[in-house]
Amino acid sequence: MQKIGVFVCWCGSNIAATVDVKAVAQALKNEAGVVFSTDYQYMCSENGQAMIRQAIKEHQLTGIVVCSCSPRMHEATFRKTAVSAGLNPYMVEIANIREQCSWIHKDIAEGTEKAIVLARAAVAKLHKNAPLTAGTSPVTKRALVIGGGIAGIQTALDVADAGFEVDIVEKSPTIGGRMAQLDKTFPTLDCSACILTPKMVEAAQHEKINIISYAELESLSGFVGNFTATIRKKARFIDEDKCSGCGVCTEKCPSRKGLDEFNMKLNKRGAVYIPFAQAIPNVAVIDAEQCLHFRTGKCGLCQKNCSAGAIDFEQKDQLIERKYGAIVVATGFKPIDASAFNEYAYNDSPDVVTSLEFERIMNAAGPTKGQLIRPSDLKHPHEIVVIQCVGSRCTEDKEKGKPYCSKICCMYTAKHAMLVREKYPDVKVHVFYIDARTPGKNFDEFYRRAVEQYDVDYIKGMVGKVAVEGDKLHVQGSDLLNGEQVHINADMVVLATAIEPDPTARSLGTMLTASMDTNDFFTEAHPKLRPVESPPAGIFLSGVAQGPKDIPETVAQAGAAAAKVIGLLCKNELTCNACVAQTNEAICNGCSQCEKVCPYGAITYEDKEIRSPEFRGIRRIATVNEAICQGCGACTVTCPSGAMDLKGFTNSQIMSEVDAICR
Amino acid sequence: MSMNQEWTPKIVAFCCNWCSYAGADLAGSGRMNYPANVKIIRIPCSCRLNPMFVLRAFQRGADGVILCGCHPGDCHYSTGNYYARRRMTVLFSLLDYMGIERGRTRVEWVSAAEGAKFAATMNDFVKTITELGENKKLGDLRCKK
Amino acid sequence: MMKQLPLDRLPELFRKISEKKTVIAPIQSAGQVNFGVWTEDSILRLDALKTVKSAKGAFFPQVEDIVRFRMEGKKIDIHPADVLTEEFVIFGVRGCDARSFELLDRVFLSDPVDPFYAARRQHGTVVTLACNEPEETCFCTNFGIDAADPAGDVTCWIAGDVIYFRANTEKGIAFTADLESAENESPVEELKKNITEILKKLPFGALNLTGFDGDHLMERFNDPRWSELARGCLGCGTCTFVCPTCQCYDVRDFDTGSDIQRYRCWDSCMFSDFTLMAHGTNRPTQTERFRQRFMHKLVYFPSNNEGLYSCVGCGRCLEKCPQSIHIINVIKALGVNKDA
Amino acid sequence: MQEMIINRLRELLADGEYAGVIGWAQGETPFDRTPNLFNAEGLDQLRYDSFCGSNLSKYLVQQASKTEKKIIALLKPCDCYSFNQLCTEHRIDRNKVYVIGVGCKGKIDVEKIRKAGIKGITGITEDGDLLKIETMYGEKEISRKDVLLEKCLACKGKEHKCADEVLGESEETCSGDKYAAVRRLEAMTAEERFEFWRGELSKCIRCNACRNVCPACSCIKCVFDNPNSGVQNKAAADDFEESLFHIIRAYHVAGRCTDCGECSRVCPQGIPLHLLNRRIIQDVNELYGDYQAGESIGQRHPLTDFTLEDEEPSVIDTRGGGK
Repeated sequence: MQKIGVFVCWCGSNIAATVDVKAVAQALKNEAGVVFSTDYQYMCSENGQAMIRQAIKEHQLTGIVVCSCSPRMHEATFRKTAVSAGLNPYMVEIANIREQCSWIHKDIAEGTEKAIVLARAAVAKLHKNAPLTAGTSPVTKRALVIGGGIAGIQTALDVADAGFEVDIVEKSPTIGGRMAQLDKTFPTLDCSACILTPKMVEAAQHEKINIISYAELESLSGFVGNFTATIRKKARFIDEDKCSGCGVCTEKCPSRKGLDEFNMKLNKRGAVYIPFAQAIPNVAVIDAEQCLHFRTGKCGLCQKNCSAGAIDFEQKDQLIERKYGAIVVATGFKPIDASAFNEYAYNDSPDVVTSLEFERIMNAAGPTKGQLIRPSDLKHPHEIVVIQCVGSRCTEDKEKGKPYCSKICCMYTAKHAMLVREKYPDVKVHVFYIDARTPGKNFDEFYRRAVEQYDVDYIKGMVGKVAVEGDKLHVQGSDLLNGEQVHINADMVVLATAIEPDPTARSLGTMLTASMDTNDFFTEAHPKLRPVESPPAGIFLSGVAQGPKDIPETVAQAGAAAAKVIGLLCKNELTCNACVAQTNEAICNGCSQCEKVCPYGAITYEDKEIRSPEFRGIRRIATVNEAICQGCGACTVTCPSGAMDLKGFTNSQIMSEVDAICR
Repeated sequence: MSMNQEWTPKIVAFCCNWCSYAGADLAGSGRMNYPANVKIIRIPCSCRLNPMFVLRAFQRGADGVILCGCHPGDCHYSTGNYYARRRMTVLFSLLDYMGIERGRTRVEWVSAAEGAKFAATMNDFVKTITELGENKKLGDLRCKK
Repeated sequence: MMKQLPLDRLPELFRKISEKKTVIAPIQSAGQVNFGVWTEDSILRLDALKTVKSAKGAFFPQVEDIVRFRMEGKKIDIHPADVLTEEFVIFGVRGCDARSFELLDRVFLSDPVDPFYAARRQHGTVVTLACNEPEETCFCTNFGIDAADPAGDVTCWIAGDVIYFRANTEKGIAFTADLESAENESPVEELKKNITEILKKLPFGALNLTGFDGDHLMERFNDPRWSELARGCLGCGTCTFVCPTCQCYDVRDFDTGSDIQRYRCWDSCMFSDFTLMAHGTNRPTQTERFRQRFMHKLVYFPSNNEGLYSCVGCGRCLEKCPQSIHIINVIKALGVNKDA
Repeated sequence: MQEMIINRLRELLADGEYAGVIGWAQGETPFDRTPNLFNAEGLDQLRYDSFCGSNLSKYLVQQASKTEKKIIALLKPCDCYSFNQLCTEHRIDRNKVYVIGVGCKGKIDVEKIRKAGIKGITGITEDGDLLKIETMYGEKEISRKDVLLEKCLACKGKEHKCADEVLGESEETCSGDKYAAVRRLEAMTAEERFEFWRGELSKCIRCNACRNVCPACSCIKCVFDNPNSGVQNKAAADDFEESLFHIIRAYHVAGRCTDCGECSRVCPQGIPLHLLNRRIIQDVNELYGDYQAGESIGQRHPLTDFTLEDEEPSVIDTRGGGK
């Protein structure tokens, strides 16, 4: 019979408020096998853990049950405590009497009774626990960063600086991501390219960083420390090694109808193009849909004029398979499709632009070479209206808008207003806003300068309609502070649209088995305590892929993700999950049903000598590779005879929990 | 729990460790109430639920058994919930075929971010089971004393 | 002196008896005829020669609680199950099943007496019924059982549409007390003669059982043909669970959550875990288990019970064995009349 | 047909390449057939006629592994599916068995003859579709079609799915829709279905014949015999335990049951156990696409497979069957 110690935590008042912890400790005293039962304000605290160590030694406990918060919080803590007292870490069970009991039941009697049942279930399970030791698996000392924006670049640099190889996989022809499209950055109004391109160059020249551009992750298998990724490098039809980036081909290309994605499709580009001047790799790419050679088989001017002979129409997609120890998701974001907001006449007038389009118009390398002119008649606007929260904080219509606040629009709108007012004092700028959310360092001061120093007209209220009237845009909105309707005949309207994750995020999440929330942002392992890790071990999050954030936060998170990756890659081997499947060779039928359901291919078969009362001789037996098995348990259910069981969650453990709960 | 006491439904919820158990925790930290008759058993994945556990729960006096797992496509083990989905469909079909009330068993996909959905599901399930009444068809009389 | 009763007033008789005693009779439910408690809407099937499960269930049920333990902290209190106290009548028992009660008595009533079985035997009145139409699988004639005049507290005959009773014991007399006496017993005599005629036509009516006794134990045990006979055997327990004379049982504990229920249940020597003790070396192959079953019926039991065979020739195992392997194969293969 | 088989077997067994043949032997009564292993000398004992209803494929799991030499097996078309399923599960080594597909025109169920009121059967002779039955109570006759085995009414066709060689003609004896009984049950209300199964399963005497004969139920140690499984029990001490045994058995063979009908054939209490498995087969076919277990060796059965678009388990609440 086991000697079990039960420790009921008050968790300050979180548990003690709605569960009579003394009664729970008392009730557990006369449970079979329980030799010690006590309660304490903070079991997870230092002296709480000391109490456990003391009890283990004093009563020679063979197992402990801690009735406290969720095992997802402190199971590891209490396991370490057990180890420090010489007890096997898997002889510890947690009864979740906070999140799943005290916090959700008001009535003390009800809460106490449930806590007792949950505690009994944990004791019942502990009776069937057996000490387990975890195996180890090797670590591939290379990281994979998916996405080449500032988040991906920063993470790659930090990891590479620690001496580990990093591959950056970027979907578009060049790294740089969303930040490369920006003109200035808040709150310091640094030129975005000036602070980004050095990092891009550093990444390109770093001997530990390998940039795989114009490529996407095709498939992924394996587990932390032992991922095998297959990357599809799309055909550029240009040989990267030969192309010097001279750009001759881009000038010679007759097909001019391609829309320049980099400039948010405000202008056209050739079929062969280099996205922007500081592109890394500074190599052209051919857009097969626009290229006349692909459409009609003729032309080929670029090939004729390319002195380096880099054009290669026969180039095919390339599948690269490499092993990685850790994976960082840095897939960034894109603004939502503003065409859904026709009340702002986005589809009716080219002068209604999104903030990112406006950013390109303001940018010296943009379609208007930095001149603030209206896309419709290229005239200089005198009155601009900016509308905040277009599609953000929009709860009633899920398809059109996003329920969350996109966080960065208040700041970049203040930036736009300041830049316009500072460069063109004659232009009047009105900003319709709900709340000006500028909480960062020097953020509010920046916003105050826009209001006071550049007297940008901030109107607290929403815009009802924007109507095209002649060459003016009749903006009709409300001013809640003065309680009146506002009509402005503006020359341009800028929509500060919401941002959403990159469209490839959802499929990538499925491939990585990383959980995602309903808005397709990657869900972090824990909102407060593990913001840069994804639940599956070895997958880390960097940048807006995890949620809306600005550049300073992105870079901070990129560094944090890098630190986690370095923490993982610096280990020579990883301790595996101890709760893995195990075969009872005496009764295994060798029928290979389990192998078919194993997602990791951890089960193989071999002929073994079996000595059991039922059978003596050679038989086909399933064996589990403990390094690959992740302990999901799918095999234990397809095994009809129960020969395959899962250590830590065995059939008898779960059944005794069911018995205790239903008693 | 002797017979004369007024019957209260006894529900066993099997929650997968990565999504629905985290969803339950989120419902907890969000203080979203659901009845205390629901007791949660943590299993590594919804594919760990063996139909024998469901039958064991009913034998021992449970009135309703619900399996919560990650949304198909989100499973931490990539394919676990796909298998669980087929297994539970076959099991529920068998129980329905033998005349067991349909509402007694249920599968619900709850992600780690859906605390509200978890609480709502549990409230709804307890309501369904309360309407169905005590489990008389699939219980072991000896466990009722 | 015989008593008689028109067959169609039998339900009336049952209703009267049911006021004081439970009536168990062969009734049909879900397409099969088994002994069950008679109620108003039961379908009485006295015409069915054999029930699937034998009548022994009335005295030695398949599952029976023995004792219940309840743990209060460190104290254990024990509640032995109470023995049967109500009276009951088991009606329509055939001659072969009636004989099986005698065989079971030798096991359960010998020292130490089994209280549960003893109580049931004491409170049970056995009303046997002659077999009007014995079937080809019957071979009770080999064991000195007269299907035309079966033993029991009361013996009945159904001749035409009248049922005749003859009380053989006090219980029998009590049972037939207020029945009208039968003046003309000739239909019974005539029925007995017919039955005896039919019994002569039984294909396995006259087997030669010499060689099956204690003295030839080792010859039978070491006979090489056991593995040949047992090859087709599935090791299921059908033959043992339909057999009226199988008396082996296993004792099991069931944890109900609040207490421990110890019960006994029929066990089958054909099962792979029969008599599996701690060291795990019970009979390893189906040949040994198969041999144990028939050696017990035809050799071990007779050698301990003055030559009384533990088989009553009811033929249930002949009908119900999925692969048609049964005691007749063994008797013919290993007995003296190998050529018969 | 029997002589043809015996002669062919004599040829095959002549050169000693095969350890023996698994077939049916004459039991005590003229219509009893007992599975047995024959060598060349014992071939005259071998019988093959309308009474050889049992499915021999499960014997090969033990017999085929015992000898070095190959073994010959006589398999009817419906037995072949079980053979393939056992080969898929590596319980039989396919190249250690030489399969002779024997022709089958439907097998006779003696229990049905008895149920038709014919008692004291001492001999049965076939004359076309008519069976002449000698009994202790005179000559009786009955039409062959009315007393076929339950499994023959759901015959899966006359093609042998795994035969190395076929001897004799086969005929499909399927009579209409084999899921008719399942649909009748589904049309009942939940209460009626519960009463139906309580009535049937309460007859169960836990003799394990259905488990021990079932080719899909071939575990080395069954959960019901294993003290550590948590469901070990030897007798149904309570209504629940009666259902527990059959629900778990039906679930364990789900996706692997070839609907060979042996469980219903051997049940001493005549419980229509095949209706449980047939319901699951019908569900699997409707929800996941037609699947016949044992169609070929190496299949992936539906419960070890999935598609992204599978129905949710709640589909059961809305599909057929009374509320």
